[in-house]
Amino acid sequence: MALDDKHEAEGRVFKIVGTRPIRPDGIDKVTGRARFGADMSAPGMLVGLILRSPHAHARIRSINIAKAEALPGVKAVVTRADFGNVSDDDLRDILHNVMAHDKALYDGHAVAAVAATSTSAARQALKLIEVDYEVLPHVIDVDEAMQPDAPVLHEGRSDETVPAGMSANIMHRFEYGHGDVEAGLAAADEVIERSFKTAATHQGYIEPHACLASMGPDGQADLWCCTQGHYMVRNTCAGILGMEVSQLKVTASEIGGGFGGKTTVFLEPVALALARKSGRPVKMVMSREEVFRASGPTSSTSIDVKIGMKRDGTITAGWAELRYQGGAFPGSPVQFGAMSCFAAYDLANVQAIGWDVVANRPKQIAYRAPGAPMGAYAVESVVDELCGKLGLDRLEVRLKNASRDGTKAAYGPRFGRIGLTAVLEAAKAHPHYTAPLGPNQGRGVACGFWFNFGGDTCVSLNVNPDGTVGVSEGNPDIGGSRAAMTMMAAEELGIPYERVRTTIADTSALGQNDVTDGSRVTFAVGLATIKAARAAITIMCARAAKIWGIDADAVVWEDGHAKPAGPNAGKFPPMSLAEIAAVATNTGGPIAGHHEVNAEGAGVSFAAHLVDAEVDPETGAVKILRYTVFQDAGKAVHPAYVEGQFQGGAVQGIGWALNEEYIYGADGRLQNPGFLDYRIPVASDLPMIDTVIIEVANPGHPYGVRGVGETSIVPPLAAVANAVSAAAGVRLTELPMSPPKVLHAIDAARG
Amino acid sequence: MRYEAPRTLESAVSLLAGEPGSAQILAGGTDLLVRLRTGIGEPDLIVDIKRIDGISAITAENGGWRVGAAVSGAEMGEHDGLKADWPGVVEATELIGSTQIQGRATMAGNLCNASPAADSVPAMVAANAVARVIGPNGTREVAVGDIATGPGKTSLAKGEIVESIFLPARAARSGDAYLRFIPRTEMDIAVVGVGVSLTLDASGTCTAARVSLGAVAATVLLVEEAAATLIGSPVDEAALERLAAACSAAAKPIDDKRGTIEFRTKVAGVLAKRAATIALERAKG
Amino acid sequence: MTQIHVSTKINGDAVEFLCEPNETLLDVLRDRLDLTGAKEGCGTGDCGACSVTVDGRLVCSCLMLGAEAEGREVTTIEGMADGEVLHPLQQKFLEHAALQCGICTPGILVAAKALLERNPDPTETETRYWLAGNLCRCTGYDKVIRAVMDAAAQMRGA
Amino acid sequence: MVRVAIWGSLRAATGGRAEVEVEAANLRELLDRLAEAYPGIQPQIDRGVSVVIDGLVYNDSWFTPVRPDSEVVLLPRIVGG
Repeated sequence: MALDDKHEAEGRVFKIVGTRPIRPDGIDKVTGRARFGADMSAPGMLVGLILRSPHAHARIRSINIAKAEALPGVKAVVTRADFGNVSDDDLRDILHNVMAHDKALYDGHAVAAVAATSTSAARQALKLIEVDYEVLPHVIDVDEAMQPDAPVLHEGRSDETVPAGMSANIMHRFEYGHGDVEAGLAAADEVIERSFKTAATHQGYIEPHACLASMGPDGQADLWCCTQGHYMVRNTCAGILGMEVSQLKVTASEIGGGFGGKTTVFLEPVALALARKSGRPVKMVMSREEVFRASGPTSSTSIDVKIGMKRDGTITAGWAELRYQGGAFPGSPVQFGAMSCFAAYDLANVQAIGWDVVANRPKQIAYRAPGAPMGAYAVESVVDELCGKLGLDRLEVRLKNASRDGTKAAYGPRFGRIGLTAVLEAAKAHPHYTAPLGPNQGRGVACGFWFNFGGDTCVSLNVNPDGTVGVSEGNPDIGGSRAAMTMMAAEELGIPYERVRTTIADTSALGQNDVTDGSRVTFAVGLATIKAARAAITIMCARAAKIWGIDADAVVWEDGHAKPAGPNAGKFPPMSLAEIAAVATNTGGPIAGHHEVNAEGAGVSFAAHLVDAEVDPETGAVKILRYTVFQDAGKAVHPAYVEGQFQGGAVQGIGWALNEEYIYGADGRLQNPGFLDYRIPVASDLPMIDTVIIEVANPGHPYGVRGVGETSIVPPLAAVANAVSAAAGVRLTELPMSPPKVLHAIDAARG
Repeated sequence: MRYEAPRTLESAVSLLAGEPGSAQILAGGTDLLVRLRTGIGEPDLIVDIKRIDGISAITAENGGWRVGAAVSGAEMGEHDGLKADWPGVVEATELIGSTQIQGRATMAGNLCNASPAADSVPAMVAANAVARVIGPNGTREVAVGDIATGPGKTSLAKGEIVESIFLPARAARSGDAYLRFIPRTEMDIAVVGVGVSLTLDASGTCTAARVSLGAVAATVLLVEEAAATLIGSPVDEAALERLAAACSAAAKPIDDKRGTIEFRTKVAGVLAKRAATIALERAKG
Repeated sequence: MTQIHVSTKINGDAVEFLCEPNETLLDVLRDRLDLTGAKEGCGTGDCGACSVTVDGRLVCSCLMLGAEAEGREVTTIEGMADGEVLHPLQQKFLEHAALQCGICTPGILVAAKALLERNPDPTETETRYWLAGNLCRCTGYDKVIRAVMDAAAQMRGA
Repeated sequence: MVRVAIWGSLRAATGGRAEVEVEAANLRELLDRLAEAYPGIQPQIDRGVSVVIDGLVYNDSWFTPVRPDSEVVLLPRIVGG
């Protein structure tokens, strides 16, 4: 689609899209009736528990399970030996993460599991498993892990992009950019180079991982679990356990938060292995401590940024080198950090280099715009400092250099239709930007970007005999997506929202669906829902045509009715969806529409956040006083849940900026595996989070939808850091900006 | 593990004293159940003291207040008389955990858990509170500062129960306050805590003061040098600066996941000034 | 371990159960009585997802033994609606989109109800501090606080 | 011929060229021709790529048409949280 083409939804008057109906799963969730991962049980169910390594890095010489197996009530014990060999690299890493192979690679790494008739018997059995460890030197910090003499986790895993002679902990090198950075820096009036560090954080979903597995002697298995993608769980577990995909049916429970952290498997293959060995259903639920020690937090990072600016605010060059440790296996999101960190700027000269590094920590898993917040933090901090040094308005400078339609992005492509300037203009015009500040208060602004994603998607839409409609989709609803699908189906069909019910189908009901990730659901599943509805409409028009005895293409669909297309088509009273449905049996049988697609055309999105913070100069305590989110949603289907995504992302970013961190002791063990000392924001820490929804339609979606879930966590690290730095009078370059660090920086700056 | 909920102190004491294995007292349970959960030493016996007559009462005594061992923080916060006399102690207890924790956690439990960071303890030490300890060998009255002997360790003998805590009568023109530093606004363990109690004469000169520090040593500290900076002064800016310096000097903290030596040392002084200012306002009425 | 017999009242109904001495009230509710509305988010009293009231007092059911419920009156999220009629808080949570994933919602509703029973007209700050023990990771609390304040206003008007 | 922009670290496989030309009418042909001409790109294609065509991101849809004047950029596979 060319940039000057009109969007198909432009000028369309929506009846349902853009309103705020009550979500279909709402009553279940306010009455306690909704069933989450740990809420299911089965007759004869066993309790499964995992034995975890107390060492950050250790060779497993032997595991003796004889005593545990002999304990009354114990029905199965499994170790890595109970899983077969897996040839695929990615699957093997997942298997080695859910059950250690020859080495335990981090504190909390699973080494064995038991299933028993009671929790107390299972706990007792864990104590009876004898593991002989040879403790090895470990490495936690990303910069230390890159040193040539650092303890090595895996030999021979570095790929062809890593220069010879570097640490074997470096898995991959990425590079993006264009132009001549040195020449650009030489043309600048001011150049600032800074180094930043960010701590590993956790998604912090309130629901721990949980599942219930059963398997018969014929190899057919059922799995109930909380996940962002039950099709992924099915495929991964089947691959690990050597099962045919069709033999494993996975049902997604309601999911108590994920934010990327439930886009892989942890317990599920183990529960299936225990169920296979015991012949009984096995339920496994992680404790909060296990969630912190052994699920997937984010990367900790170390980033250098150098940016040159002219006195008029023109950015002449941007350069960044990003080092992300991604835990014990390859695959940190450093590439996304490197690709996205300069995305908000139209730069002639730009280069970003990323290093993917392993360390003795749990394998990182996606967290909302994985990799992007840290890179944006570093770049937006330096842009902010340059603005300050040159006495320039921070939003004017961003507008002056902003990526626009057709800008060649730092990561390669030219942007199509994007909303960054609209976002920045809205921020500039907002009263928040010019509101007065008091003593020890500072204002921060920062931009953020995320790609968004489409992917494999299936939707089936069935027209019921009474004129109601059922939509089946295959993506777990993590924030109200059933409401959005219901709205889009009702909008297309022209029937009331209340007459459509959307269900998350199990893996036997639909074809492959990608995980609920990449902010893809409202975009991709929405697109498939609209197309499935259109397919059903085509059938309903054909049925009406048959009844009227006219050509199918002489029938149009308007406001939930089939109508003759014009005076020449004949004079027939419109037939409603319900009327057509009522006679479906007589006109050819049940009516349904479906759509299966690898959805392409996801639209990138930009946000800008404004935040006011106050710093107590005597204690380093930071209080967030005011916060406003501006973000391009493309089209907000259910604005209340779009606002909710903006607010939630902002607050997670505030936590990341101020207090959340993985704290390791010298022994390589995690010191704060609980909500007491892993400090996510509480209600009293925060003001209201104001939101402004910008709508610049995505050409790739019939209604213009862009994903909204992830972009909102990209700007806040930098926005809060800029506000705190302004309030404290000193630039802070390390996250989290916990009070001891802020106070130290203030005292150091004051001598 | 056995669970017992005796009706009398005598039977509680004899259960605890007679247990051959390990025994734990359950009052609010907000520390004990966390320990059970994490599997750190499940005791052989738990004695729930909440069903003992009178142990959940706040009673006036000799012009002061006796707070039973099973009185929750929420109940203290709802007691107007106690709050009027010892607002700092009540506020300190109410700072322990969330609203949910407040429904269960007790001041006596906070004391006997013997955490150096316990919020109510510096306030109680500043208040010169006295614990009534009942055991197999009878009753003794112990200054609250003498209960904890180190992190998680107490001077209580086997079978002994802190039955109540006595907050003494208040002189005219007295006030107390407790402040702690935490990274968030709620739900954290104190990184530093400071309790201040002081009394003024009619002219506004401080005639008596007690200052205590939490989370800066193995036990809560009573800092007499800090109190001395206030006594004889009008608690003015100069006195407050001396107070801050004395508190920072007395702090002997460690570096840990919650704070640094540098931070705790400085903030002990900062909070002391702020707590003393609040106590002063309260003393002035 | 020898099991303990406990007689209690849950959401107004007399209930008897057996539990092990080290079993929490939350375990009893979820695993023995199939009242799975209270959730375990942490097991250490830090998240509030297991909030219930005991004799009218808001507590974390993960920090109370099942045995302690003897003779007490427990209310859970399952007892909040009056038959088919939602409590105003439940209704306002739906109207304000105050839940995303919904795992913290039962605990927050139970806690908010306890607040409004004590303080029918809380300020925003009072509401935020009262609910500080109920972690929500999805919403950033904005819509939660608005829903509670709006429910309070409606209940005062009713 | 379709011009394809190559991201930085893949340029090692194209002799340092930031842009290469291949004859292709759709995405599958484009990737096949690229791998033939520059075998060093194959490992990354196996790991997964996203292809941006005229500003829109495509994942592995072989028959997505590519016009001679299309702007094509090869990227590592984009996912999310």
